[in-house]
Amino acid sequence: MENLIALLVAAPLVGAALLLCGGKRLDRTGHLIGSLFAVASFAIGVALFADLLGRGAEDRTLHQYLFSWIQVGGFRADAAFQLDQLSMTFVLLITGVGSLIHIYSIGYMEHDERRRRFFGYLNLFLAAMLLLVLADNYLLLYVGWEGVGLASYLLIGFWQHKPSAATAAKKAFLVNRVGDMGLSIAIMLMFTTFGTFAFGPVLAATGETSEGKLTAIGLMLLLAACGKSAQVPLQSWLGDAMEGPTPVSALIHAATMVTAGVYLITRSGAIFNAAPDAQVAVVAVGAVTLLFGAIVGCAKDDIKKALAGSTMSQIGYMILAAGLGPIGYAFAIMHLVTHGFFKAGLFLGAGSVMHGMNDEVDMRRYGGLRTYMPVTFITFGLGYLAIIGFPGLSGFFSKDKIIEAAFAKGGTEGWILGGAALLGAAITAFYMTRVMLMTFFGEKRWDPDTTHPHESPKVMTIPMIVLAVGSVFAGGLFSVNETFVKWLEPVTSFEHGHSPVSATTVTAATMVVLVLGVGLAWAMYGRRPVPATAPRGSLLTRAARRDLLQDDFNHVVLVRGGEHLTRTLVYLDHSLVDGAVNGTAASMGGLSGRLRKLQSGFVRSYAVQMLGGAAVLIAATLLMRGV
Amino acid sequence: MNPVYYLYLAALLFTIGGAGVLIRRNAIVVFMCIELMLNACNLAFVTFSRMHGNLDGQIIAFFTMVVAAAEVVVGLAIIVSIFRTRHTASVDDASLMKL
Amino acid sequence: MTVLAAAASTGEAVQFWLLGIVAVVGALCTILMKRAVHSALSLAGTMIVLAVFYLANGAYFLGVVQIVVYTGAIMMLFLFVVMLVGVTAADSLKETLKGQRWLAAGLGIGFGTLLIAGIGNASLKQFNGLGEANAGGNVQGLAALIFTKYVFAFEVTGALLITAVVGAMVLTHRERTERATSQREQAIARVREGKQVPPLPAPGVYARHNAVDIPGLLPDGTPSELTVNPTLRGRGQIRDVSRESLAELKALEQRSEEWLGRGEGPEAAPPPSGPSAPKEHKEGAKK
Amino acid sequence: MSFPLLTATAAVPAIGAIATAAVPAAKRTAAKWLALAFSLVTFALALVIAFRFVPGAKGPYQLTESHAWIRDFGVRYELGVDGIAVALIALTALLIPFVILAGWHDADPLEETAAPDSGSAAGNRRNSWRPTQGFFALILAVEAMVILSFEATDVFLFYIFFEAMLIPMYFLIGGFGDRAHVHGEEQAATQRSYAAVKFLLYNLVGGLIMLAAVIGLYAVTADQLGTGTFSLQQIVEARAAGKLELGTGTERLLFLGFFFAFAVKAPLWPLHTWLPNAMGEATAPVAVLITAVVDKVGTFAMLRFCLQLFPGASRWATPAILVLALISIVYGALLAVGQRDIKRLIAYASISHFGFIILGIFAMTTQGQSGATLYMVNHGISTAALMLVAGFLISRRGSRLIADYGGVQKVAPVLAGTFLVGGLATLSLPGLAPFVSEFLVLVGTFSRYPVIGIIATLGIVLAALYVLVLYQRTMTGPVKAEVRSMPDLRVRELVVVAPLIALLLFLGVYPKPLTDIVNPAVGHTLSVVDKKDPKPAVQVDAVPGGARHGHAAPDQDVEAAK
Repeated sequence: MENLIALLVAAPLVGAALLLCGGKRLDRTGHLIGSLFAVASFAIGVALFADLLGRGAEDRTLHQYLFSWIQVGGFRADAAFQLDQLSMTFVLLITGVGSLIHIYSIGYMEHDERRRRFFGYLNLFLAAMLLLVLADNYLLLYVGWEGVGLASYLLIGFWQHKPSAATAAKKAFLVNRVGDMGLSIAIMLMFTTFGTFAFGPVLAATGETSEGKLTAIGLMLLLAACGKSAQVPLQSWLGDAMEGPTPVSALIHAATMVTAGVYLITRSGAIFNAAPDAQVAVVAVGAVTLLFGAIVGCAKDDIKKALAGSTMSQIGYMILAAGLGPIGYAFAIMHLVTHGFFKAGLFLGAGSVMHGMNDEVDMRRYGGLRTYMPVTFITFGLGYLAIIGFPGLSGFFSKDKIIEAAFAKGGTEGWILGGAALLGAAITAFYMTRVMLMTFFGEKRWDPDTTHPHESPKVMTIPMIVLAVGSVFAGGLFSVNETFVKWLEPVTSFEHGHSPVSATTVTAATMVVLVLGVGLAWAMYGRRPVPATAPRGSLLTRAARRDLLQDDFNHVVLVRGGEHLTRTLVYLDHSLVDGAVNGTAASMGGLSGRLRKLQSGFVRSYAVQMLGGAAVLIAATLLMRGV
Repeated sequence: MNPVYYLYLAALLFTIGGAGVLIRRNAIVVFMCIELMLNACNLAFVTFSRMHGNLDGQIIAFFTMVVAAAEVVVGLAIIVSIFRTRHTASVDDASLMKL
Repeated sequence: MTVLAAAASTGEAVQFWLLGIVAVVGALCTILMKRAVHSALSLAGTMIVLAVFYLANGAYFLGVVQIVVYTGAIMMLFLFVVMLVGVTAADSLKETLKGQRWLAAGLGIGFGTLLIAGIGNASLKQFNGLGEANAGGNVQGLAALIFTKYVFAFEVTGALLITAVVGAMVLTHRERTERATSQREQAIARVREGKQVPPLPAPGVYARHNAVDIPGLLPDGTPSELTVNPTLRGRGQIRDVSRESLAELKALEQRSEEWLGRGEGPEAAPPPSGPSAPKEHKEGAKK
Repeated sequence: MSFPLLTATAAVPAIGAIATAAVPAAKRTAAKWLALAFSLVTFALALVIAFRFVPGAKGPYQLTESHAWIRDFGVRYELGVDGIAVALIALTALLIPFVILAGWHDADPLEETAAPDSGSAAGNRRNSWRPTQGFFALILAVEAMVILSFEATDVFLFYIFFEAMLIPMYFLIGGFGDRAHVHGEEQAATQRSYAAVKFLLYNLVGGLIMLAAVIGLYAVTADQLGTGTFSLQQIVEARAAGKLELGTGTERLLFLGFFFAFAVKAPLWPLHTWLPNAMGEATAPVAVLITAVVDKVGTFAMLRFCLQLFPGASRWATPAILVLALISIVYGALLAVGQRDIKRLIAYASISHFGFIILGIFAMTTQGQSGATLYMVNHGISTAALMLVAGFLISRRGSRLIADYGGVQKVAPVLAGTFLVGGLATLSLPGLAPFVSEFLVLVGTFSRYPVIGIIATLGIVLAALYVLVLYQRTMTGPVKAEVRSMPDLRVRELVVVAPLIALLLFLGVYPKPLTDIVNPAVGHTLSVVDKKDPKPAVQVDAVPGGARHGHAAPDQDVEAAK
């Protein structure tokens, strides 16, 4: 059974190879091939899942050794896979949601002449992402890690003729690279500390080394996670990443890739457990980001960017949970999965809306669409309810648990984190309600002559429906007598947090803030009409519209500074380093030019020189003989 | 008196000849100065052969004379042909030897 | 003979000091005389003195060769060339190259002092004269050496001399590329060019002179270059007498005027040949 | 004695050079095919070497040949290869055919670029100023000399080829420019000759200093061993046996003499400024020749000669060299970001990469040096891919300025794709070959000098920056009017690029063949320098679970760790 693991990765890889090298002859069938391979790998995933369920909880860890990849001295990296409950969860999420989005894209990208390429990239992404979650050592994980980065680069910049898209893609890749730096340094640290960087030995040996080293490793891993999962301070790329086609945003920048950071931290749980300081950093990042993202989400009028903000904040929740240690890992993953469902659904919904509104993204140009695209409305609505944590829907379960766990951290820290989480929930409710209202309710703010809103074709709606179903029931399913937690426990050693406040209180509080948020949003956007052009807004609003000025900071400090630095360096290289050399050359030339004058051509001046030479020789000989 | 004085005389003549080569522009005179220098050398050789009490020095002087004769013949021929073409015997006018 | 002795005798010393001075003076004259001829002559003098010194140093053969070959042959060759190039083509001793003379003087003096210093502190104490070397006769000794030890060099010098001779011939011999033009042709050419058809005018004025270096005068009394040999012209050796001849002409007219007693008249300035005719005629009348 | 394989491998291209040069002017195309054939034969021979070579066999060198040459000075014609040399010879022999193919039309007379391959004698006579035959002959000559300098185990012999290489390179750089003239032919010509002369002077100065050191080495050996020798192996053994004892001062001086030459050749900051000019002015294939083949001799020689002849001095100089390498990495990358000329950008990128190579060599760890060797190979391939595609691009538009391009991706997707892959290889994306080597170098450095390792990782980010900026400015965005009619890659060009990319992928996924060859050699070098890998803080007993089943710890890394 282990041998299927490789196939899991291979299938989409083959698809990508076919589609990208296949050439024009595959233009007509490319999308089908791509979807086929995605579904195939999903099927394999299901088969493996069944196999795992068949086994006892303890031996649910499969290994597949392919070949020795790099082997130099003590440095040994294998191409080997490890499939355990954690990976399995991701595999199902990735391939499942991935397949759905492939199918959705068939319709969404119908009119794009480069559709084949698009599916090729999607397959490439699937392969890389699966490699990421299936790797059995950090270096192989790193391969997948950068692979998904590449795929996201290609997909964000898919419409390359738009400079904005190209720039966004470049930005995403660069910011990710900063994160990757962290990951590679972490790997090096592991190598120097443990002499290996395979999950098994490293995580087993955390006890034997100093906490300082572990903290360093942890922080580096956190840096990596920040890059990939768009956490503060490396979050700036996610908003721009919305330049990509909507299915991409749904798959990569909502459901799967951006959650890789959570996977990394959860996977390295043993390290973090042994390094409390690193954990503090993690939860801090998580808490800050969940508020940051939420605030940004409130201010955006571009529907996708609003959703991007929300993604950021939801991942903030997960990171927060992951930072809490064993009491949080399971819930982090759980929220990750549920979020995968409803956020993907929301994005697909947004995509469907744009599809019907000829690619208008400004929510202020929407309004009253519920009658025009009912399916989209319903699925989107369900996703909305799920994300704000409406009781009974999946978001409710996962997020609620996280908030609980945050309180359970204990002490003032617990209170702060819990408070932040609660606040986040409130804001979430607010901005999601805002999105909902501005899009589907209220009066039409679009020009009926030019735009004719219509429901999307089946091939697009069906995936949305599936995801909606998932976002409704997944949470419940998982939390029925803690199925999910038990399932993950062998990997992420679960322990119950002892919250100072009882679970019911937390739930009640969540409900309260939920109602508050919704109510406020309704008061602002439901009762009175929404202006078609954005009002100037408060200082905070304006800051939030600009991603809380983080981009401006980057621009001024990094971009400008970098430009000046390079320009000066180029100048110096020419004038100083090169100038020195050329200077010597020039002086030589001048000297020879002067010497040249001795060649007057007059025999007698030559004769003088000869006589002088002779005199010198005689003098020399005399001196030699010690006169 | 000590035959070394012949050497001093030779040195003196040699120097005078050299100076002449340097300051005269007329090629013929320059040649004469060269001859003067050669003769100075010969004198030195002869004196040396007397010092060492063997004839090798004189032999050298003899060869020097032969070579000098040959040199003069060719040199003067050159001067003549130069004079024919350029109507001058000044060495400064033959200054094409520069870059 | 004294020169065979290791150390030289007083007689030789006297001879050295006298002739040495002569030699140095000759050398100086060689480089300082304006005219090449004078240089050549003074150089010859120096060489003869050197010949004497060779003899004094026991190099009899060389002494003779010095006189015969150098003073006799080479210097004569020099003189020939000087003649060819022009005896009087005196080159001014004015220096053209900047600082050349000072450099030359400085270097010369420095060089000389160095040489003399070198000789001075060379340990040249012991002298074994040519006594035994010249025992079998100087020439025989030389011959023995030349034809045994230095025979190869000797052969080479032979080759060198041959080469030199050939070279000299090649250098000086002028190849005639076209047939020499006959007088007739030259005459025709002259006529065709239309310049100076008759022979060149003769030098001399009024037959007072017949020296070749005095140009004839044109009717207006200016000298005509054409009448003098181009070589003299080239050497600038033309004696120009036109001025005094003109003065004489004036005086002559004066006299004829007063002799005729007519101070003025329309024909106050008759052609030069004019007054002479009546004089003849008058003298003729006296008889 | 057996068949002199090494000599043959070098002789074939040499003969090829002569043969190609001898082809009559009219038969231009024939000359091209001839050169290609010879280069392919060379490649075949290199493969034979690679297979005849037994990794981890006794003795540092294999396939050795040794004949007395200049007895009076103990100069011997000594050839021999270790794993490193084998890898680099293979690289050279592999790249040359592609270089020839890529430069197929670079040396055609200008008129005939319209109708290529029509070798009309008239056309040739009219512009005999860039004879095609010469171009390919020179390339083959360079190949021969490079291969010989990889094979030579006699210091003097090596020096000869190390220097002789300059002559053909000089003519290749000065004689054949790409047709992207910003300011017309004359200025291009002047810039070319400037670049060529600069290349020559830099390398000559380096070489002369090295010559002095070589002679010094001979003097020392003659003084102490009685008979002077240039033989690397003899000297190393003599030192090991304690018969040869260079004084500290002498050893350092000699080391500096050698290192300077190699540092110029493999441009190390601040001796790098010749490279951008040379690569910028030369045609793309020649640029590949410079950076992918010729410069490797420098880094290779550091490994083979600097370290093995002067271990003590190497250890002494390590800190300074590491710092210089670090500067090269960051500095080169930053300048690459600042360039406006595609080829110069790639040149500065190469400077940054050479920084990595030197870093790995002087980190004195197994990972570092194996990584550096792999890096030489991988960098050769990746830069070749990138530079050649860039060359195709430039030849289409007739300009080297990045600003003149835009939206090429839309017009020529295949070209853009290959360019992107080359770029990704340059920024060492995992899954492509350069990643393996770069990571090894970083780990190797980090395990001994953590701070330097961390700063070096900055290079990763900067690399991404300049590559992506280049790609974005040239390939994406709205289509510029001048590139609208740009044709996509032709078959010949595809034949050039595709194998390189395939190789990049293969070596990225399965570098084992390379590492197996290289590791023992590196082990030997380290044992000469006598440095051991730092042991990890925690000794993790052999790995639990099935993760490792299927391979025992090979003995080679035990010996490498010695």
